[in-house]
Amino acid sequence: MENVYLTIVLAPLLGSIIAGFFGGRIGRAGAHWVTILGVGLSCLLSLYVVVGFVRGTLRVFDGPVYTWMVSGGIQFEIGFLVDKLTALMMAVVTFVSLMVHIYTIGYMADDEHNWPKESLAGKNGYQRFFSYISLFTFSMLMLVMSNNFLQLFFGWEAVGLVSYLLIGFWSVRESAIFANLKAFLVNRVGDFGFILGIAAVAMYFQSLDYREVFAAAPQLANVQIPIWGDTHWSLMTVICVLLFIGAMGKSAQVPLHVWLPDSMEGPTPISALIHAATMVTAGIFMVARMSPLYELSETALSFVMIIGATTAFFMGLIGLVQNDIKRVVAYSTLSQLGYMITALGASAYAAGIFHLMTHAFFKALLFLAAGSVIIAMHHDQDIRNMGGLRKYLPITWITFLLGSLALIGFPGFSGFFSKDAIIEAVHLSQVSGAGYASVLLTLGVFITALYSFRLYFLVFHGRERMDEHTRHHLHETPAVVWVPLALLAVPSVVIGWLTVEAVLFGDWFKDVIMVAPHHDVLAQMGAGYHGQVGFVLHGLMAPPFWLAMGGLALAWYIYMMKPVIAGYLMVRFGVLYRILDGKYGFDQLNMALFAGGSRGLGKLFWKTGDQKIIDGTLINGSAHGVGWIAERLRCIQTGYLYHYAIAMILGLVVLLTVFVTF
Amino acid sequence: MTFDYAQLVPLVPEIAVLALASILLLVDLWLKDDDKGKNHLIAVFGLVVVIGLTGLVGSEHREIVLNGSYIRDPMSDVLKIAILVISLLSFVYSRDYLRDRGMLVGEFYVLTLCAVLGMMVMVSANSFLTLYLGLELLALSLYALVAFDRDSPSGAEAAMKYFVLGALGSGLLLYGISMLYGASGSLELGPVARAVAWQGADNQVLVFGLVFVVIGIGFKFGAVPFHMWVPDTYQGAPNPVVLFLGSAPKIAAFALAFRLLVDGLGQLHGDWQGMLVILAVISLAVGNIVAIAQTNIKRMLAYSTISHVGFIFLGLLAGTVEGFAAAMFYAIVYALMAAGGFGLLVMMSRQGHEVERLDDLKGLNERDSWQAAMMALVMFSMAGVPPTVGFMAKLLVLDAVISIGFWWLALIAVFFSVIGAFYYLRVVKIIYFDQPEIAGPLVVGTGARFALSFNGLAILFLGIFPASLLAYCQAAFA
Amino acid sequence: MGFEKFLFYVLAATLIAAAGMVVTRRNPVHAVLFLVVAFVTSAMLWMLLEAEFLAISLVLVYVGAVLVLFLFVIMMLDVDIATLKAQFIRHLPLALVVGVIMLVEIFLVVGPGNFGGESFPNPAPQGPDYSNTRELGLVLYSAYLYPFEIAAVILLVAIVAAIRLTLRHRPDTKYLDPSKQVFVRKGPDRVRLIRLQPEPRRVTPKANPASGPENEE
Amino acid sequence: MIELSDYLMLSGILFAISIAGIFINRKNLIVLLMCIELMLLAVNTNFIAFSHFLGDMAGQVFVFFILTVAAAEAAIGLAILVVLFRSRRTIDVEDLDALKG
Amino acid sequence: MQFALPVLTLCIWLPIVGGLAVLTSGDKSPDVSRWAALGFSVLTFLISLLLWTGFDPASAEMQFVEIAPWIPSFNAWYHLGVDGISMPLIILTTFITILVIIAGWEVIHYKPSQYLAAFLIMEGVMVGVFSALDAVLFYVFWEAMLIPMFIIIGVWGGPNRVYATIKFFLYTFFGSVFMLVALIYMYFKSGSYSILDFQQLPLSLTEQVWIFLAFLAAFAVKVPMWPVHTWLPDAHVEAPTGGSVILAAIMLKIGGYGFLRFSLPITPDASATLDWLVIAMSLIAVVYIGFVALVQQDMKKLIAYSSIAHMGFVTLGFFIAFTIFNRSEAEGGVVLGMAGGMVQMVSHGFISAAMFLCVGVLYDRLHSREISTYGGVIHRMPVFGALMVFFAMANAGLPGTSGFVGEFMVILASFQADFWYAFLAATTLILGAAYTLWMVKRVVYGPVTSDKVAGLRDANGREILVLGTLAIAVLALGVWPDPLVNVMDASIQNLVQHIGVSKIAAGPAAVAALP
Repeated sequence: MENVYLTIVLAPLLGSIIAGFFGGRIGRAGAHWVTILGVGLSCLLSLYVVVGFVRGTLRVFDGPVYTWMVSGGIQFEIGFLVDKLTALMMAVVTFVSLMVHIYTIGYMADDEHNWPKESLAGKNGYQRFFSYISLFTFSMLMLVMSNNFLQLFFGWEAVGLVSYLLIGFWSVRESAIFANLKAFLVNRVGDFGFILGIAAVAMYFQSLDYREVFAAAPQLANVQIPIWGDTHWSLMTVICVLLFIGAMGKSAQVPLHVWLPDSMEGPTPISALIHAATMVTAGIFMVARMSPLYELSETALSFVMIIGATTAFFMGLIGLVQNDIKRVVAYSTLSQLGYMITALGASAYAAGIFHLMTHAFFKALLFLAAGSVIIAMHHDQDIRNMGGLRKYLPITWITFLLGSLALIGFPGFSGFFSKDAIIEAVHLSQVSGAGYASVLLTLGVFITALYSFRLYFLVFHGRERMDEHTRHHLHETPAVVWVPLALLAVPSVVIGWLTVEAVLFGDWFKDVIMVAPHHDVLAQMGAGYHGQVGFVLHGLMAPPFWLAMGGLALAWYIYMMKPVIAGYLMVRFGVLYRILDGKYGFDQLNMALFAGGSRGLGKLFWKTGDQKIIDGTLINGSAHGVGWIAERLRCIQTGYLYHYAIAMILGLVVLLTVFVTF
Repeated sequence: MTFDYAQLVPLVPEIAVLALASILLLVDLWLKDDDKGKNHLIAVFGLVVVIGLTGLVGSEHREIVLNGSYIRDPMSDVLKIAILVISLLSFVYSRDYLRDRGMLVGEFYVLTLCAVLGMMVMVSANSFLTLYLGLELLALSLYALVAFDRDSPSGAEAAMKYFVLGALGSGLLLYGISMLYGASGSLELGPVARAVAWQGADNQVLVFGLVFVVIGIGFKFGAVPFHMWVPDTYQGAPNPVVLFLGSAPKIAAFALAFRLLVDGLGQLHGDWQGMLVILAVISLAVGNIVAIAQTNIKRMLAYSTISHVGFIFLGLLAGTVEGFAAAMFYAIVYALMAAGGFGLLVMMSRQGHEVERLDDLKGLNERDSWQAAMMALVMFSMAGVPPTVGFMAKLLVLDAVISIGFWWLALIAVFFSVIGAFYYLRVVKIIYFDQPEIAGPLVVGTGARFALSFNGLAILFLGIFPASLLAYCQAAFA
Repeated sequence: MGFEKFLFYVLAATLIAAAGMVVTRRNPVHAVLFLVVAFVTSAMLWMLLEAEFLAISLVLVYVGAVLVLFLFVIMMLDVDIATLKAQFIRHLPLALVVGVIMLVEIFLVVGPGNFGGESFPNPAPQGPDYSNTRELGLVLYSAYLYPFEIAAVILLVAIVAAIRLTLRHRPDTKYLDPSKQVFVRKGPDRVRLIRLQPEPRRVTPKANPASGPENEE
Repeated sequence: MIELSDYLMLSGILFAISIAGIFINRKNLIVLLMCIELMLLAVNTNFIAFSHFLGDMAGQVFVFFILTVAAAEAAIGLAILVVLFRSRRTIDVEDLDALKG
Repeated sequence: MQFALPVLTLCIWLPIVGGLAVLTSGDKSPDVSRWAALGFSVLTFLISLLLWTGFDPASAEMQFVEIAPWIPSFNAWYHLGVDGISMPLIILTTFITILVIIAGWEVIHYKPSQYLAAFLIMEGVMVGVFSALDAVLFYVFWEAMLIPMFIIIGVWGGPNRVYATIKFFLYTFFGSVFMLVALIYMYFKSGSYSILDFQQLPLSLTEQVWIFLAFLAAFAVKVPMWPVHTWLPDAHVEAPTGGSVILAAIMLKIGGYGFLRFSLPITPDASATLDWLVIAMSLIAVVYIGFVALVQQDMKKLIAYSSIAHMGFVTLGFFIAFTIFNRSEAEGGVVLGMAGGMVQMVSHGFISAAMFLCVGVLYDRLHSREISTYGGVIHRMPVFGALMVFFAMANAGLPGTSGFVGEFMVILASFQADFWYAFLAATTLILGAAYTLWMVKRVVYGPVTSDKVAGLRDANGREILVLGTLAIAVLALGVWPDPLVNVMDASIQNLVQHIGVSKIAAGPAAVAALP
């Protein structure tokens, strides 16, 4: 099987290399064909692996590919761990990626318009884009298939790199290259914690291999490590929190979430692929993968849960006031990522992963649909200029609606199963902070429905607010665009129904995800689980459903019935509005404190430390000092003969005095 | 009492030099103004012969002849050859300069050769008397040479200063010698050494005499505070004279110091070590620091000399075989470097224009990159940067100083040599990085070109393979 | 106190006084003359030490030649004496301090402690047939042959140097060279006819327009 | 009897006077030279005294050579002085300051 | 191990002889000089590859040893040899020199033969530094290196070159003379100048501390460590591209190499006593310099500061050893740290070289190093822009590039020493990315800002060849560092065992054992 796994990983890489280096040679068609073939192959094989696991014909694979290096008694290896969790991630990643590849053909077709004429970089932009997204697929697969922390970190950073390249894809746009730098740096803050976590693992486990680390973890559960003076912290807490800081960066959790909304400066396909479906969920995947470690630290779980719940609720709120179609979806993504993280905190790893999967489909769908709208609107993304698009873009409309329903957790749709499970799990959780999380998540359902359907109604219903010219050209997007929408709509609707039993309450994650018995909320839920229908029916009774419906209704009321209310509310709750519109001031704070602060500090160190003190005073100062002394000393040489003679005689007197008298 | 003529064999080089001087004195009378170049040929050829003769009479044994006035030992052989070679180089360097200024006359060569003879006498002196006479022979010739350009006011001023201070210096030296004579009862170094050993090192009279002797040595070397003549003389004297004055006499001064302090007063090591420490440290400090403030390159090199003297003293004061070898190596190497440095100045001076400002060297690399490279080698060597021989010399000296436990002295020395590196670098900077003030290639005679190449490459070669010269230096004290 | 000792003290006092005058006289001629006194007194002291030849040489060579040379140069150079008087007093204190320090240190060393009569008893006086000159001559030409030769070279250097430095053909002195006169040819060397263009009358340029015409008149 | 130390102290006084003379005379080169002559006189007296009391001829021989050299030195020195005076028209020490620093 | 061919001697003297040959050929036909220089450098590189192929990675002994009498009177020998620590650095040297010669191909018009000769001579001298096993020989090479670099910066440098080059020279000279005194001192202790003897020399703690400080003065300046780093930005800014490349890629490594070859093994107890000092200086270099780099307006200065920060990792990796020893008896972390430092050195050799070459490419076109001159370069120079972004990522320590490997190892190791060491070291993840990518953002990305930029032409074949080669090296080392780490491993383990044993405790016994 090793060859299959290698193929899965390397096929996209090969496609990427060909498209990237020989893009000019093979042309646009060549580029998209070669990458689609690569990803397609990878996708097929991934599905094959999933099927193999479902049928039980495949065993867990855990083996090295090659030795990266051996140093200090630690063997650093590159290798694969393919189990059911991995298989699921592989399938999701390659499938969404394939869809995005196809979709991109249409989306990027007239990309030349985005570049100035003299730009040579824009010439092969199309090919480059395909190369990047294939490279992303490779990186993401490396991440999920890794069997050790080193490769995990490699994939972790590699997806960050591609994300950086893609957010800044339209490198002529100041906002794009601002956003990509911001994204990279914020991610680096997370990675800062992540690498320290890895270092802690390396130190105490003397290995970076998952298997060895997980095996040794229980013995180290009670180890306390010195932090500062006599302060000792639990090793597991330190490791888990540090690793989670990495996840906070990658999965955009408060307060490291600030990069994700800005990342919408990238082309929509990558917003769908990277910033909704796959990359941002790497954090969730990582924590789930590390469940044997997290289970050993209540503190870490609690931390995870609180961060997740905070993100889920407060980021959703911001989504209410956004006017850019992609930003609304982006905040929705933030919020949903919060849900997943909260699930992890409640030890409902399976629920988190389950939501990850369903979210991947419907959020990709929403993004691609939004992209389709954007294409139709000639790259105008402001929902205040839309409205009534239903009749111009029927397929987009339908798929968008399906995606939205899935998102708000309409019973039966995929999102319903996953989100309900999370809320339920958190409700049951005994970890400290669970109460807080539970309340926020439940309220979050209302918010989710409100902003989703605000968006939906503003875009597809109501008055047509676009200008005449745009309206004139409105028509359904081409097949390469809508086919992926349709293909994604299917799992968005049904995947929950199909898999909920196996994933949440079955044995899919048995032996893959460790849950300590006293944390196992899903098992408690499983006790009350009686098939999908029962789950749906139970859902109809539960508050989340009614909250969602309430949100939907409120959206309908405000944006369809009484649009003036929106304006009134804006004025009435001006303070609240401004807080939300200002995104709680995170950006300002970051710019002032971190960006400005580090520049100020740099200037201080440079101008004062380096230039004034070290160079000015010590180096040049001593040089000048020597020069000054030299000028003084040379005055001894007066030119007068008698002074010279006197000098000699004084020398004589001194020597005589020193050596004869004493 | 019959005279054994075999005693004269070790003196052959000295006799040859004197004969050469006499021949030149005579030949010059019959030479027309246009033929004065023959003086040069005779002098150069003669010196080559003398070098050969010196090599011939040299051996590993020491001989003391002429009633203990004269000694020939391995050290004297090496030092004499070094002196002769350096003098030969300076003749070659100076030819065009002298010719252009009508100074290519017999007197120049006679005086120079007499100075060489004086140095050789010093090197081979075995009594206070011979040392003194050699010293005076050298000094008197040099006084005259400094004023050789009669029309140069600065030359006369320099000569006057040099003369007065020199007379004062030798007066002090003599006073010291008279006390030593009184305390030891002899003028010959061997008996003096025996008398000193017998009387012990704490004899006040001996130390009293020693102070004066050290001052005499310090003056000859140009150690602070007896250095005042050095910058003024270097600046005022004609370039070829500075070339000669600044190079070979340092070797002779080393011989003077060694004969007096070690051969004669070796037992007083404890005392003169302390004096030399003081002189060395202030020489290093003053030489290196004041050189930085100079704009006149001759003056700058004069201060550089002073700092190098500090290093030579460091080697001497160690009082070990390694130390003497190091100091001797240093003195020879310094003479070689100084010859190169001043040689270039002599070469570059054209009629009516003395090269003496630092700015005159601007853009030398543009004008003649080979000469520039040689000069850069000289400068790096003076700064003590490997792979030039200047480094090896410093290394040896530091070796010697640290071997007697004076590592703090070594630290002081290296500290000042870093400061010193600055002004040598400035010369390299001027040669390589600045634009020339005068465009056009440098016009240099073949002989001088050859001499500078020899000089520069010798500095490099000895830096990479110092073993042979070092072996000679060490054999001298074995 | 024998006569010898008396003589010594008188001579010493004279010597010191003369030396003091040498360094304090502003007029160099006076200084030289006091130096003569000092030298002659010294010569007498040397006689006391039975160094007759050197004593005589000192008078002959030094007083007779060197000091006369000094005088000669002083006269020749015609130095302005008045200006030399100025800064005498100012430097006296320092000179005294240094001189006294030197003196104290010298006395410490050469005083009776080290060179008293006990360690250095007076040698027996030489007999009447003793010739200092002969003794000196004997060693000079045997044991000190080598220094003697060097001294000869030193004198040679002095001669060469003095001639080189002071003898000079003044380039601005005009003199006739008869050998060249003989070779003068009749034609081109004696008279040369040069054809000159007649010079046109030059009109002085006008200083300014107003005064121009008047100047021209 | 006159002891060796008497002579030596006498010459010491001479030496000190000559040194003081160098301090005092800051004007005239010739006086400077004369001070040095005085110093040599002190040296010579030392040598002769030692020679006498040691009964060794070497000291006198040394003095003989010192006299010779001093004569030569004087000749050269005065020659330089003449050259200097010709080019500068002065032998004032304070005017000899073209070379300094 | 004796080897038939005197490989090291060839690697040292072939380029020097070649340099002299090029020098004497003069500037009449620059192309001849160029091809000759290229030929010599390639030949040297090929010969140096013999070191790699013939090397026995299992042995910590010196290999390819050559020994011949040099200055017998003080027991100095022409003694050469390599171990796993020096061998990769030698190959790095020979490799980078080729690139430098190609990079200056048609750029240098002023006295090209002197330029090329200077680099060839420097190559030989630098190989000499890495292979010398005799302290005098080492010192000769160490200082001789200054001369060509002094000339290179001074002659072919920028407007403020004189200040920069003299500063560079004096700084380095100042540091190294104290080392010289220390070396001589040890000569009198051990009776020989052999570095290997020095390493076995028993020394009291006081002696060790003084010697250590002397070494620190030399190596800290060379590395350079805060606060003696200020020569580097000036030197880099003024140096021609080739000079910057050699300076950053190799000369800085010599400082790091010195720590491994001299400071640690010769004065292990002093290193243990004063490790806090070096660690503090390293961490300041990482953090403080990181901030300073952030605000630079000049690309070369920025890269120069980033070099200082990266070299901080090297010294950190070396000197956390003793803290780890104190915390645990395990040597694993120590080995990891040292190997990390070494990998970081090699990697920085590639990356900094590439970064400076990138700036050189731009500078050759617009004659400006100011960041503000540029903007939107990628639109006119897509290939170059891609390479520059790649190297910037490597500079920021992206996994998969060589820049990551060393940082990763050092962070892992420093965590074993102290959490806060690792914490401060890891800030480079943020700072390194911030200053590098911010520069990339302003230079490479964005709209085309000026007509000058609009007139840029993409990198030509020569430039792509040079940068591409480096890119492959950076990538190869990042994807598979094992060959490099493996080669060094035995030597580093040997070193770690050596420094783990106090010289003071072994003192009396060792003295008795001495002949």
